[in-house]
Amino acid sequence: MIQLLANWILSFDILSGMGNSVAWGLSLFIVAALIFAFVAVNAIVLVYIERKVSAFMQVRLGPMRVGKFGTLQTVADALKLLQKEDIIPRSADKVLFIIGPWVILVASVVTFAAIPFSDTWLAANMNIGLFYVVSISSIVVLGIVMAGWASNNKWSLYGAMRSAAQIISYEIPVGITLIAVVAVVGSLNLQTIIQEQAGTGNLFHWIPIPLPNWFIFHSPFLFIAAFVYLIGATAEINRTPFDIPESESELVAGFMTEFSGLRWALFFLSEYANATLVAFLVSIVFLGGWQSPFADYQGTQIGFSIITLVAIMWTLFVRAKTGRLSVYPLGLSLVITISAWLFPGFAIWMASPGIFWMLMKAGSIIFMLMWFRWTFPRLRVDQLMYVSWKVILPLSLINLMGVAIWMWLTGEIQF
Amino acid sequence: MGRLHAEEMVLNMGPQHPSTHGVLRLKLRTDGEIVSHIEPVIGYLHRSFEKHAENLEYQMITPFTGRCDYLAAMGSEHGYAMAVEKMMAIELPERVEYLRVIFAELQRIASHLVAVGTFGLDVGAITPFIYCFRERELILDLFEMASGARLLYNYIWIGGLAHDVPPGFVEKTYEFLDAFDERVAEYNQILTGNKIFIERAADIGVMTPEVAINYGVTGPSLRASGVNIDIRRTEPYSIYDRFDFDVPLGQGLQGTIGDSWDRYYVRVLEMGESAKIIRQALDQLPVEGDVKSAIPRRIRPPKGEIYFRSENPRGELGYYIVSNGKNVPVRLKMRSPAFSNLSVINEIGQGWMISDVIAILGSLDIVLGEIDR
Amino acid sequence: MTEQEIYADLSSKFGDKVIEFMEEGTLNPTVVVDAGAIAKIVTYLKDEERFQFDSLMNLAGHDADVETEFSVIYHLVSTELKHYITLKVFTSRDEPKVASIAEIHRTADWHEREAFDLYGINFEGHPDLKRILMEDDWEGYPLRKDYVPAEFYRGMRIEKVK
Amino acid sequence: MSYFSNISSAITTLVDGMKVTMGYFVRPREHVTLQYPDEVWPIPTRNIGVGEIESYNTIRSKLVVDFEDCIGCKACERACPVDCIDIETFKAGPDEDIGTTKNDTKIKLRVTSFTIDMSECMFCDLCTHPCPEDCIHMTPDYQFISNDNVKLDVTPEERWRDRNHLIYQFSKVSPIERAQRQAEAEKVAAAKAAAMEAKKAAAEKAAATKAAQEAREAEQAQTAAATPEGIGVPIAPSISETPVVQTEPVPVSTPTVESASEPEPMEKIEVPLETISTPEIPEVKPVTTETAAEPETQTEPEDSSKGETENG
Repeated sequence: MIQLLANWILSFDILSGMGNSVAWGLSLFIVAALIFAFVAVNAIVLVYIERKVSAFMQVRLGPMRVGKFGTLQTVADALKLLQKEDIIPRSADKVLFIIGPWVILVASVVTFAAIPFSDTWLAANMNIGLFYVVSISSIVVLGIVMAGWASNNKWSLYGAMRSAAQIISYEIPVGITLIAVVAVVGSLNLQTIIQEQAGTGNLFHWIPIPLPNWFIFHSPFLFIAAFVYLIGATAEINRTPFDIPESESELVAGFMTEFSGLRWALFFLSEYANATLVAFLVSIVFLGGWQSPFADYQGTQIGFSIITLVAIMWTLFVRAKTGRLSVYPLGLSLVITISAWLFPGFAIWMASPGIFWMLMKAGSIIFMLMWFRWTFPRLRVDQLMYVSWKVILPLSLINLMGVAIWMWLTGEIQF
Repeated sequence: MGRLHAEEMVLNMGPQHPSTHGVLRLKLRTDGEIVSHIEPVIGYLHRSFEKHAENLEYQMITPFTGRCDYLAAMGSEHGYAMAVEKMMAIELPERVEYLRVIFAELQRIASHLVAVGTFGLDVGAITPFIYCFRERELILDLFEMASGARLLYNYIWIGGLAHDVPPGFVEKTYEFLDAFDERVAEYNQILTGNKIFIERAADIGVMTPEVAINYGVTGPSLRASGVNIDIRRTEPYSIYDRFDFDVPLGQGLQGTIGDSWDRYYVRVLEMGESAKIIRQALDQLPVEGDVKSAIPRRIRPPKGEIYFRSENPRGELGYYIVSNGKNVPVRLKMRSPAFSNLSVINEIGQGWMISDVIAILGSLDIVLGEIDR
Repeated sequence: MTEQEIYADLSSKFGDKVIEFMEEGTLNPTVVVDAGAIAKIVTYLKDEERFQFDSLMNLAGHDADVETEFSVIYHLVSTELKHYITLKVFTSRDEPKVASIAEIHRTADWHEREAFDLYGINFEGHPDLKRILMEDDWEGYPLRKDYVPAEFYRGMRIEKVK
Repeated sequence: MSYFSNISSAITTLVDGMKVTMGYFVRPREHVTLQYPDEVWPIPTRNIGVGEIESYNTIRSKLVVDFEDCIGCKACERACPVDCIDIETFKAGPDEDIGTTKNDTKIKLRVTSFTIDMSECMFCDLCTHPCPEDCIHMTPDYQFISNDNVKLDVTPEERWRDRNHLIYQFSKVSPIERAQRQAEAEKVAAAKAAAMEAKKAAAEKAAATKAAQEAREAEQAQTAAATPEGIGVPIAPSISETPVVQTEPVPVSTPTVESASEPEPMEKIEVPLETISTPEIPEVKPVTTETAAEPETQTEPEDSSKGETENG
């Protein structure tokens, strides 16, 4: 993308005077700014969505005052955070206290360089993209430990220590789970991983249900692996039920206790950046990235019709069981289906790959994360370790072996 | 190799801490995450209730009793009113007794809803808390209908009630009860049966019956240890002997008898039993009766003293009142249940992790207002 | 077992340490005992098979008047046999001291601290006798009838309501 | 084996819980939020039959006195546990007709000031019951915020007491008359004090301080009374039921002067009985389906659509 941008800049007559390297540097800067802007806007939007989602799950309304339906609430909150007093405790380690949040933010922003938003929207097409993302994102723990230690607060220290233990423990199962996918593709390049998932095929290779060629439907092992990865990643980004580093009912706010104003906002920013990153990774690795789930426009129409049928049946089932009527999912799917049948252009657009599908998939994963967060209690430290070392890790190892055997059975690889 | 030199760290939990249910301070001696000693420091909410009471006439004390246990103000008022009535040997109209029981039991449900919800909050589940408060608001609506206040009622007076209930109250209460069972099922679905919740609460902070009795733990926390003591049953006051209800005991369904999960679940079951009592009381409620007929013009209990105890949502609420025949008590001591219930925390919380101490504290269901009085 | 029987048993066992039996002027029949012997009596009541007073419901300090002695009232209950007894001890105003029962009934631990806090009654043998509700450096004992409300605390003026 | 059963029970119970939250997520209309200034809590109204005040509301918020009916018996002052009511009366002359209450009780005492300190009130409702004329009662007016009666020259002494101007003073007499009466009372008190001084040498000191204090008060009151005359505002001794921010002792009381010269702000904060008896609730919105009012009374489109949704 950077090279494309540089070429595009050089194609203008006025700008062609600048050398190739200058143009390249300029476009590098532009792309970096774009990614940062994406992360910032993304956080603001996600905070709003999270507040609304949590509110609806908790029979509330959420923000309603600033802007229509409270849409500008998070913008107002961000502005408020910017102008809040920046407090550095007297006995804090000033240097670490200042750079800690920035380390976290930088570590979570630079990972987006390797994320392909679509077939062309990609900052850096690395052949070790997956490895890069996984390794850079674990730098976050350094920043957390810095922040926790520098605060000179016992609660912060507890939070930082818990966080370090947690993130390092969950790196391993997450890494192994990703290796299972890498074993299928044979490449660490994220673009290649996505391109491998093009087209339609049978569910689990043999069951004759036509489904996209995504890796989640590749084999039962990768199906489990997707959830294993989701759980491990939830733990890595410190979200409920694994949010023990900042568990607000125990450690006040964990490593963020002493931070205020802009610095605190940076934590928030990186938290949502990390959540987005995880969602992107899940959709890239298991859900086909920017590939459309539908092969062609007829596929779109039929697919949506099936979804609507399922929605109708589900609604009737719920109505019969609890006597309550939930019209929103049904209405939404009906509207989309009808428009897919009425406007072939819409159906064709839905069937074509692009950034829309990437965002949709990532969005649903983020919704899952929110759903977890507003439903579950929080685990204890030792239970967290138990889940990591005794459940997730064996499961991911079994998955790795199972995928290898599966590929041998299906004839994808031969010995 | 020399031994690694390690020290215990003293951790100040509170007075400003999200999970201490008020302004409680716990001095924790910790070794890593493990807590080796807990020293509760209380008194941050001390409002000298007993000193006030020595300077106020009997009927003026009633609003202050509600302010002690502000989550169960009706229960506090009920206990106080009954103590003074017993001293003065006042016979109450039937309707008053029934209405009092209805309100005390509604208050028990409301208080347990807070206990259940905040326990969920302590272990990290935020949503059940909101659901519980939604139902609590419905109960507070009923209270508001009857007394005009939502939290501190001053409704149960010595010798009667402040007013009769308005028309439509009984129907509205039935309505609430009909919807309530379904809601309890919902809590069980989202919280009680949740595996993470069970892991966090079961087997944590086991309180043996001996420890519970020796520390004076009462109420649901005692019954969770398997001790069948409910003052409504063992020493029936008011008209509790007319109702058919069970006393839920801790059975160790998910772990050991007397663990945090049992303390939680006993409260969930007690809500159902209270609903049962309210239903019976509403069925039997006499239509006629002046609720103010027995209120004495002058409240001057004869010279003497009394210790009267009643079952509040948190446990045994006792009033020790000494009268010298004047309209002001010489001494009024409130034996608040949470005061004794909190004192056990060092015994059952030692050796657990910080997260568990929070869970244990949440399962004891303390209200700092009545601990500090 | 009635309070009368318990009193008879106690007075035969402890002799003049058990001072009198009060039924007049109280709704809870009370045995007045010696302040020094309360720990022994409570232990006896707890351990004896016939009594099994294993639970201390309440412990209250009391100051009737500026002239009289302080008293401490113990309300005991047996969770097994479901009977009650109220014990009362008197202690002098100048040097109030009562034997502590905090090691026998752990309930008494905080209740005795409270009585110490509000009345200044010294419970001898209490493991950690310090103020519980008031500040550690509060002067005076607020529930004594001759207590004069403080005007200042650490230089902060305490506002009086009318 | 318990290892696997643990994992499976974890999955099933967690999914169970997720069903509940998702169930509410897809039914966002079941929310219980009340958007406060736009939607107001439905206040239960009813007549509990206190005297002749019909539809006396049980919601206990602001304490208000129907001042014309007050006979100055001070029953409420005595009943108040926190002493938030302060009544000042003096005896009417033998042939002086002050009027009667609505219960046709002849008023024998002229009430110079009736002060309710809402910052101290604890809403216990104990004062309303002993009132023989049923003239003091609690109203559902829970919004105490107001821009009126802002008193700026609050001394640090008064500040802790005068929290957000919550002291309401009712008075039947003008400040001038009140000051005169106070001066009279002071004279009587001074005479008494002098008598006592002569009588009891031991109590000399205490009496002197008391007299001095009262003299000071009277002096201040006189200055307060002098100010309106100075700026020429005519104040007839008429019944004015004006809650005035009042902190004792009365210094040169600017809000009194302002409210006397400008009647508009007085109108705003006046709490006449009519507005109490018919409380207007702009929007009554049911909180949940359980507390929903009768659908007939609900004319709001949002509510009717809600009913439709529920009916299927």
